Amino acid sequence: MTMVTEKDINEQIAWAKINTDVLKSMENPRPAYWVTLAVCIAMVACAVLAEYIQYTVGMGTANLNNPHMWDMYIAAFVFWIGMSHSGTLLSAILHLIHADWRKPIYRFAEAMTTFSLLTAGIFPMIHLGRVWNLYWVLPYVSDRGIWPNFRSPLVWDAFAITTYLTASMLFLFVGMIPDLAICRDNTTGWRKKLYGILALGWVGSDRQWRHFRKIYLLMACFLIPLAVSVHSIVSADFAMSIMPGWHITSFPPYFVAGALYSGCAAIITLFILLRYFFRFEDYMTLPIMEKTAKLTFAIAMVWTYLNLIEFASVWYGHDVYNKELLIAKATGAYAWIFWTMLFCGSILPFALAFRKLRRHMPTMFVVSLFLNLGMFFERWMIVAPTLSMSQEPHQWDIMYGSIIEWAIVFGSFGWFGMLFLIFVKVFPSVSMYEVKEMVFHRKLSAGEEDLARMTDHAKPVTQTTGGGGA
Amino acid sequence: MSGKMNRRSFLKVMGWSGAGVALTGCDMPTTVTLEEGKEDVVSYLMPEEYVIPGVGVWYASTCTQCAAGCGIHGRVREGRVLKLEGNPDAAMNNGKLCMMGQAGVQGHYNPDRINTPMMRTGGSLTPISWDKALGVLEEKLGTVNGDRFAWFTGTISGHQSVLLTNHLDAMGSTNHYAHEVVNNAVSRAVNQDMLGEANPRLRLDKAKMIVSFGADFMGASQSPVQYAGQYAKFRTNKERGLLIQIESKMSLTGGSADLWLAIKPGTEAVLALGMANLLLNKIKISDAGIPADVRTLINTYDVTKVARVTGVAGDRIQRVTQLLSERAPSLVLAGAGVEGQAQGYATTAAIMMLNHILGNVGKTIESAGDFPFPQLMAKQGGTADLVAFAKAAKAKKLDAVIFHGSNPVYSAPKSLGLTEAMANIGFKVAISQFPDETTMAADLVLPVDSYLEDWGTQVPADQAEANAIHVQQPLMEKLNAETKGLGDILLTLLKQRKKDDYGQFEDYYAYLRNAFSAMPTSVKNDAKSNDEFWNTALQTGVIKVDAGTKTLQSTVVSFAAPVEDDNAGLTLLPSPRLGLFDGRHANLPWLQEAPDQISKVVWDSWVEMHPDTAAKMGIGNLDLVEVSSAQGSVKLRVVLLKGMHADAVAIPLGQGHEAYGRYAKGLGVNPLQILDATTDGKTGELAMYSTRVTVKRVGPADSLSIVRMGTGAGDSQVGRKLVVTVPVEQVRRTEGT
Amino acid sequence: MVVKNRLINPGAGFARTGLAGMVFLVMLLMSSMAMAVKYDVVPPSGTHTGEDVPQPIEFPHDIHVKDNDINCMYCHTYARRSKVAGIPPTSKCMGCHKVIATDKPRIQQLTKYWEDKESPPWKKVHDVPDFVHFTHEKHLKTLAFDREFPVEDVKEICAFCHGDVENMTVANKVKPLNMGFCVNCHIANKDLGAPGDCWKCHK
Amino acid sequence: MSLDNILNHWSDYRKGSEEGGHHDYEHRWAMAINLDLCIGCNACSTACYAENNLAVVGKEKFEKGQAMHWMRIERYWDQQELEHPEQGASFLPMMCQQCGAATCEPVCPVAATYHTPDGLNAQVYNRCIGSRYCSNNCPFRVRYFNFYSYYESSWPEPMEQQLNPDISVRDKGVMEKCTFCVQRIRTVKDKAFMEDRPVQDGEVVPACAQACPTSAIVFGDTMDEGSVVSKLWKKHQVERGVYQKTKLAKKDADLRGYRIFEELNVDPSVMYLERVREDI
Repeated sequence: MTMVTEKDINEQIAWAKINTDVLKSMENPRPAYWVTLAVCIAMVACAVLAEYIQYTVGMGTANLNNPHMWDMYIAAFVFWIGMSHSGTLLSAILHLIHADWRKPIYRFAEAMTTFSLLTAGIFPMIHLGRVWNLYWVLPYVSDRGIWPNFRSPLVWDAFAITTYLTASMLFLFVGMIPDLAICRDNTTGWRKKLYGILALGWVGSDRQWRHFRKIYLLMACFLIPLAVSVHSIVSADFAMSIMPGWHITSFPPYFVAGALYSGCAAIITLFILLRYFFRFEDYMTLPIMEKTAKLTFAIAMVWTYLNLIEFASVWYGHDVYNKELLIAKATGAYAWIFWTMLFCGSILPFALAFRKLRRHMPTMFVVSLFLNLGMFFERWMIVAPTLSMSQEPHQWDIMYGSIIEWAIVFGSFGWFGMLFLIFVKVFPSVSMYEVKEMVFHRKLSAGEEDLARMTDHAKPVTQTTGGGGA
Repeated sequence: MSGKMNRRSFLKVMGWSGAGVALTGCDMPTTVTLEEGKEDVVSYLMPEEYVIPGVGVWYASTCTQCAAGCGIHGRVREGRVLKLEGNPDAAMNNGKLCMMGQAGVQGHYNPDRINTPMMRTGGSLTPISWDKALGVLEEKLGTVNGDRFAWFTGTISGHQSVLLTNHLDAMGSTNHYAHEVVNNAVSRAVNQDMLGEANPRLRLDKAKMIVSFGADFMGASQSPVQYAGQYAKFRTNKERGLLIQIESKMSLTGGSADLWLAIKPGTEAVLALGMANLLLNKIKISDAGIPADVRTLINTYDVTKVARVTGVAGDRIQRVTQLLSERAPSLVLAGAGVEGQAQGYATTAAIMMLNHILGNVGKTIESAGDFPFPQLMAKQGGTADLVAFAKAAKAKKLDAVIFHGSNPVYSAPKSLGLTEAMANIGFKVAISQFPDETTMAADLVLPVDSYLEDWGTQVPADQAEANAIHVQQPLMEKLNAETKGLGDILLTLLKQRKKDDYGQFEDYYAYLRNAFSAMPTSVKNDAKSNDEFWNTALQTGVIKVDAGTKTLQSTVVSFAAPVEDDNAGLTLLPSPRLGLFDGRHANLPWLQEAPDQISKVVWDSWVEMHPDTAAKMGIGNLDLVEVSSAQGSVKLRVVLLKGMHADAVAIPLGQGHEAYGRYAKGLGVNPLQILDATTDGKTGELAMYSTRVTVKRVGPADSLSIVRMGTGAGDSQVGRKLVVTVPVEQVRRTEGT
Repeated sequence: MVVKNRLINPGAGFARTGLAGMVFLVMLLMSSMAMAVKYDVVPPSGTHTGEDVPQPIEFPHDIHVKDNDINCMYCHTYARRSKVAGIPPTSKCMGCHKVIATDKPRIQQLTKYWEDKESPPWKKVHDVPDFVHFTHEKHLKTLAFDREFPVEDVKEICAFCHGDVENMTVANKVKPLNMGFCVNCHIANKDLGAPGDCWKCHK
Repeated sequence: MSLDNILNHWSDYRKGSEEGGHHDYEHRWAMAINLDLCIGCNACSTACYAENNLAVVGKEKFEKGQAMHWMRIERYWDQQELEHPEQGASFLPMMCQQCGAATCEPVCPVAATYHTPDGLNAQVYNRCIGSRYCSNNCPFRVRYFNFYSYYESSWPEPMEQQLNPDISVRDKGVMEKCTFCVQRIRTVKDKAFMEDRPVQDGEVVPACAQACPTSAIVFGDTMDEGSVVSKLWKKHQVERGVYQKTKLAKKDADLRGYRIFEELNVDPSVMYLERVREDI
């Protein structure tokens, strides 16, 4: 297939303009930004109310019951943990394999990682019967001489998630330091102070850059196994049990693939949103979108393949309960969810195979939402049907959540959205120094070595407002 | 009387509250931090030596949750009764106790108990003092004409029964109505006529085979625990007993049958006659003792005809009859579904005749002997008394009635017109523990002690091999000082009439002590003194009584031929259930929450139908339907069960209370309300199982409206090895016969 | 071999802290040897400053125990037979105080309760949460009777958890009686059969 | 479950897990339930409510599946193809099976459920944080969660006076389950300890076994060779421990004893005896 190679980014873009554009994003986004933020905050308010009721009255308000001790909260937990993987994928994995098209979009992907982890971390608390004793899962020295049960995957979860959260927050922060310095240099008042503190005295000296590169690379190397292990451990919550539909060997890779998948889908969604909110058309370009979409498509196929493996191993295996459950999933009360999940997860991504659709933002937006819906259903299909139809038929039941449960799960999207939107407004959501680097490298490889012009940014951009007619 | 002082002194204190259960175990962090000096510890004043705080002590008493009168042990700690268990010294229940007995503590601690006397003033019941209540009682009963006064009770026995009879005598009245919804009155009449004893001793444990025509002997029967114990022996005998249950609605007992046969309701007599025909004419068993008219009647019922009428397959009938002839001794039983037919007496007689033919009398049906204290024996209730009472009330023949232990306003069918007729009774007194329907209709309400606070004796009607008087003693101090024991109230009433005879007894306790002392030495065994006899009786809870031995003589009585009824309608079976029983336990949350044994419904009423019948009427599972009889209709949900005959619908008893406290009120419907007032001609008992109804679908299924336990997988084991059924031959091989 | 107390680490007891320093170790050994003559029990450690609990009658433990040398179990008679030690029944008080010290105001107070057939509303001082099922009788058996500890000195055993009641009037809580207090003593006295099973105390 | 403990006894743990437990047991309490005698009457279940302070949840919560019946009687209809269930109903008393290799134990994050030296599956209410993982991993689904606080609603005054002080009342957020009436076991063991003697067979009787009108439930210690329950297990060739080929192949496959979900290798402590029916 012959195709005109389109440029990922216009390498003629001036470094100064990069600064101006990105800094401008922190000032005046389109009104849609404020609307979205307001919606998100409203959702969080509803969820807080619902959680208050659940906390005071009891977990029963979520319609949890004897077979369904876990339900949507755990599905949402897995979903958000999964979501967090894309940031690591984009920033760390692609960084290591030198895929430099990641540069304009990795910052918000990393932010997504952090905030989806912060969202995920709330769910174990929401769903705990006695949340005020949550700290008992952590090993701390106590007079009583009792420790958590190190055999429990939930304890592993606690370790894995806190570690991953710390690491990804650090990674995000470290990667932002040069940009924070730019912000510091271009703001006034309390913002200048804030960025000044966060920039840790960055002046861009050679020595600083040298250390920066090293630490960034090291952290990227550290983060990748961590990310893979986190979702493997989350999958162990299920795989370590003896329940049909949970006790499946292929769960760790399946979960990791699912995680990357939903993460990529979410990146597409946020890509489009940010591009619109902040008028980032110059940076979040169509070719980059195309590359992201292709990546997503590839992961979708991996996920589909792992699904098929799971089905086949259940089908040809000896576990009658497992097989019975698989059939029940496909034909029983949850069949519509099962098939929606397969459609959204395995059929719909073929839309990403078409160049025309890949380049059509509204389509991509809708498709990415459906991909994520499919992935949410996938998590729910892992958690609930197993409990509905486990070994003991007397306790079989059909589960549909309560309004409280729905409110809290929807609220988690609001919570994530709120944190994310505030972040992209307060911090540069496009990595200025990396984009500059990208432009420079592109130019370099294109043979345009007009370094003099490239580096012409003697005058710092002090005026960050104006432009765009907003 | 120092013994009494000591005996009671331990009850005076409520004990060690610090060891009680005040706080919940696990809770918000704030309540775990303890502060010194916030909790009271109450010390004993003068405890008995065996009373140790923190250690439970078991006391013997007697259960009154149903008329069976099982012996119980109550665990008492820090002055509170916590748990009831069967009394191993009571031969009839042998240390076991059914769910209703277990839930007795909830009646005792019920939050809806009446705690003060009340009198109707200006249309509503208002609290008054005991002095005033007793004054009113004395005044009203003093003016009433003897034959216009009546007692209305449930089954009553022991010394309370003696006092009650004496009170009636003192009033110059003979009107004692004893009413029980779950009764065996028809069987008693048949037994009296055929065997000369109303309550012969059934020996299920000696039978090799039982054919039960709707007798739910392990469920809502006269003595469920006793018969369940016998059933266990019947099953574990060297030759495992064979249980065949023939009924129109699967009962709890039917659930355990080796063969459960559905029979068209009202045709049991035909089947019994057909089986007799086979036994006499085909298997050639001697027809000695069978009157000629019955013999002729039997000959008209050949298998083909019987199979057509009853809906039971001919080969099944032949096989069952064959087995009956082979496995002697056997036992044939008739249950409520048989007794409660319009021809109840005839049907029951036809069934009991099979025992005669098979020679079971004297083997599995034994004489209960002559109980040496006839005055203490149970006055067993039935529905004939309810009918008679309603008639008398309608005819304005009653001016004053005292109600106790029965709830006629709830359990009388509307067709009897009792609710309206109650207005004809000038003065209605309810001696009652709970605000049930009858109590709420009374003019004077006297709060009575629970059976765990009261003294008394019970003489079970269905005695085990060892006859006994069961002793009831308070297991704890009264929860509320304002309640009085039944015996005390009776004694007060008697004192009002016959001061000279009863003035010597300070209270019912003193009366009982006196009565025990007056008992013949034969029952006192080796007791050296009256005190020792008393203490032993309290400790064991039973007084063993030798009733002697007697041999039963069996005669077959003539009975009317079954009416050929080709009416194709549905018959309503108001089936009692072990649990709520006849509705008296609807206020005990444990029993409301315990699923019905067969349909697994909780907290509700429902109508059971066979799926085929329902399908013909376009009714699906859990649909809302209207069940209508000539007397009215009720709306409730359908539960489809295959353990039903196609021509029968069953509505379990127990719900549909309009009063009776927070747990009972407003739940479900009361099928008794829509029954016809048909009675059995011979005994006058209500024919409760003969009402024809129509069923109409009025609303769709709604999962929220009826709650059943564990129906997710459609009541199927889905291929799991959960309950495995094996043929008896295999067990004979591995475990020996 | 039956290994009890699997759930509690046998090494974390009192003795191991002695390894911290030679002097301390020697002191510890000496003190524990001194105790070993009499005890071979490691008493629990920990202190607590209890609030003053006003009682309906200001009962003087010191007069009874120290001055008159009355055994704890004489009044708290249920301790060796039940999980609770129990407040003595009023009849027991009156057994002596019908004749002894009848002129004292506190005794007159008591007599009034007795005559009214009421029990004084004593306040609980030593309390554990209701999900903790402590048993006095087993502790007494293990710590005193089984080791043929002189019964007249049983107050020294009681003092493990109740402190120096001998010198108090109204009893005060002077030991923390929290889980750490219990657990550490159980660990230290593992050889005496102190169980490490959660379900011994919580159920 | 301290770290030291794990490190010191690691090899024991590993070895123990293979055998289905990690204790040198003092007792191994077990049951044998004769399904041929079970008539499904609910006496055991109600006795359990009375003994163990079980909350009554009411109709709505029961409908939601939040009932607290530790001992539930499952009723199955076999022969579903027939017009009538001619062999009656199949009743199955189901309670915590006190598995030797319990799946609930390893998953509890705070070790609130663990194996006692009595061979029991302990549930320490005050340690439980309510993650509900144990219930999810229980193939018998016999763990019940306090979805609400039932103290006020279930025991209105004066009903709270009936509560058994020997066992904690659970508040919301805590998992609970059948304990084989541990308070009764403890009382008997304490008594035996005070009298310096071993526990006798038949001394410990849980509320359900005590109540059962047909004596279908037998309870005892399988480590006591002379106990009735030991003899029954032996007679029916049901052995402790997890699945091994030799164990599954009973000498006489027609013997009635079996354990539910034997193939899951959880080593339940409850042996059921098959229901018997005579074909007519």
